[in-house]
Amino acid sequence: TPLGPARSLPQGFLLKCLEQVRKIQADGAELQERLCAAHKLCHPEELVLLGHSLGIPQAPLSSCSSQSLQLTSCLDQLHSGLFLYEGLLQALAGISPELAPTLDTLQLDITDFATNIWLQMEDLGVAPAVQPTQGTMPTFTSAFQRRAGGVLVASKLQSFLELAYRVLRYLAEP
Amino acid sequence: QCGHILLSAPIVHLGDQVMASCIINQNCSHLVTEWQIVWKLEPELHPRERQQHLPNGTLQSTITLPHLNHSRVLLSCCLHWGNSLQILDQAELQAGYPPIAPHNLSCIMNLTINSLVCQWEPGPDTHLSTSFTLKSFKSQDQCQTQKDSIPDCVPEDGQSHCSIPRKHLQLYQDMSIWVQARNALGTSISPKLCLAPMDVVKLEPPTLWALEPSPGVAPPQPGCLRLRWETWKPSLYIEQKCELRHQPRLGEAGWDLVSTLPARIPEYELCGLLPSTAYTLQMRCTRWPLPGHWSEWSPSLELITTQR
Amino acid sequence: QCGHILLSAPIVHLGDQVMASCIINQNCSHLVTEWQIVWKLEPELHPRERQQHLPNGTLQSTITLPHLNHSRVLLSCCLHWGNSLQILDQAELQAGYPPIAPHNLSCIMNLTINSLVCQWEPGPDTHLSTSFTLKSFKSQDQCQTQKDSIPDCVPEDGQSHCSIPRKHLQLYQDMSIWVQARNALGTSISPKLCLAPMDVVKLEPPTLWALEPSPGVAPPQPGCLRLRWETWKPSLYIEQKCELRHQPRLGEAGWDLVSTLPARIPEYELCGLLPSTAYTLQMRCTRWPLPGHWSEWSPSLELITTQR
Repeated sequence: TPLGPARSLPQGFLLKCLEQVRKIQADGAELQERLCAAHKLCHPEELVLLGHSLGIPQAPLSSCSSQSLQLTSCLDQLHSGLFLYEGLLQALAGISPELAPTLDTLQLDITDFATNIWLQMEDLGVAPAVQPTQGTMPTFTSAFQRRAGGVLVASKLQSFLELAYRVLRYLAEP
Repeated sequence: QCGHILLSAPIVHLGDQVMASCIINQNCSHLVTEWQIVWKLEPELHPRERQQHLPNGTLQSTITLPHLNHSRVLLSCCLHWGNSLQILDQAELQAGYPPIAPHNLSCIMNLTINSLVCQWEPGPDTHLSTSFTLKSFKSQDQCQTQKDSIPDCVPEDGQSHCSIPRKHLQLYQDMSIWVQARNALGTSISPKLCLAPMDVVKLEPPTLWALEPSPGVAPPQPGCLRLRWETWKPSLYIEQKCELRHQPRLGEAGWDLVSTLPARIPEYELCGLLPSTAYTLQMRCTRWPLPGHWSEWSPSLELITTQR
Repeated sequence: QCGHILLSAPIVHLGDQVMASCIINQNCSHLVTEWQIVWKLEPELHPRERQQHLPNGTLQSTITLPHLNHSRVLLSCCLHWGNSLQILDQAELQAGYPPIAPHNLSCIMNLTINSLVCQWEPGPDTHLSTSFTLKSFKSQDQCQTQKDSIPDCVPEDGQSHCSIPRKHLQLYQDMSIWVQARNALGTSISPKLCLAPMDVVKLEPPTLWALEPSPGVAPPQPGCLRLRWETWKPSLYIEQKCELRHQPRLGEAGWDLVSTLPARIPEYELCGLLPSTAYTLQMRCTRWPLPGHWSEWSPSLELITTQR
């Protein structure tokens, strides 16, 4: 059953989420800047075909759109999306020594954010019975694929976060 | 082995009684000129002594120090040999106190080194080698129960602070933190803190700038100053509030405070000041409305208000 | 995999010819609008290209860069897709030189850090990642044959010096030392040194003092100075000789040198100087008669000669 009115989400939780989204966006932007500077991979649009062949999934946030907001499944989609991006970023491990610290920070921040959402869902008694398990991840067979994968994952993550930010902002409005 | 010292306890509480005995076995007796144990104590003490020849031919001397009030005593068990005193064994006695509970534990999340830095007061010297360990665990119920463990943080020798790196932290979840002090005489732990690292974040100070007069923009009113500021770049993602303090550069006037200023505005006009007077301004910011520590005050900005 | 670049060699000599081909397999063809490979080169180059449809439906394009004179070229194999150019694979071409033999290898035994510090000239930039390793072995026949091995000494990135710690050294035995430079195009080694670490010891400078006039001792003659010195304390066990240089503080006169002075004497009177003139004095010492390097000159001592 969809959650009651948005007021049931504590303001502190929403403010923290907004802060975390901004941090992850900053981390993601740094990863994109470094990939562009170091490997001239600056435009995800140039890698769409490769993305198809690598099979990099997109995390849905359909329940979070302002027209049809269903809070419980929106929170669930937020958590599952973050969990997916955790897995995708892990699959990119070994991308390059220079990018590893940026990737680690991004993963830590995403894991923190996913945990916060899960705990909030538990507090509200709407958490799924079982934590999600990671589906099959794309395999990146070359350094180029890991870098191109990094660009694609970072770009999909940014659009995911943009949507998340909008819904969290809406929920945080007094 | 010719001679051997046995201690009732190598480490005792200051003021406690200690007994030490030295046993010289037979295969030493034929060598010596005077078959009598001599103790050398450093610092010099004069304990009660009882010396006896045991049936199996060994010689034993036992000394008692009723109240050991030195933190270190070096005991040497000796025998006369020719005109020299031969040291056959040595032992060190240590005395001190068990550690009292470390106190004033406080932590700050430092975004520059990306670590939670905790510090504490170690308490009085115990005279013994005492190790301090910063312990913590992640919790999801206001620190009632442990969810995940966190590796102990061992400070560098003699330091009363320790830094827990980002990879062991969940920045937005509560964690229980305390300090354990341990030496040979006991262990004690500090009161426990329960905090989420981001809630104790301390930002670097903002930067203050004068606003250069620009064509087409009226100069500031007499007794006003126009300035702008930028919060610390790595904290852009954190919502903050700031406060500004100002005082005339000369004279005895204290600081005046302008609080609850927004972190990000293009420019700011400060009025109500004395005209054509040099002012010193400083600013600091804090995470807000979410909790956090105030940053240090920024370096000073010196500005002069316009004439009347 | 949709597209794949193959290089004749990922790293070549500058000026060599390189060939690269990109193969787009069939499972990509249904997606694209224009079934034609487009190369993007960074920096921009215009190689000869041959593109062909292979029997198995794959598309292959081969480019030839006759003389590669850029140390880095980023190759991207692309296809038109809608109105965008899709990158399917990327490869980096590197060109440079094999390393020439490092030269001017010299070593100094540093008693402060208790290590043998060797430095060398790396030679011109090879444009490729080149690793330098300080190699050595202990020998007992003037470095003809290796007796014991010594672990390789790997300098920090970009550094042209390395320190072999005391525990790997036999200070009074010969050891053979050389530098190896290696990159993808080759390996080269420097001429070998054969030395015993103590024979290249470099001491810290001695310390110079003025001798205070003392009652019952006649003041120095006009044009003379009385002083004393102490060699660097940790080198007391080393027999040394020293030399003193002096020059009037003002004026253009160069240094005068007093050589072969003993390392340890209670005091020394330097004469033959201009009366009532301020002099600057410095001293250095070296292991002697056994071989060693001169220390740096000591800090200056300023003294004034007595009047006539």
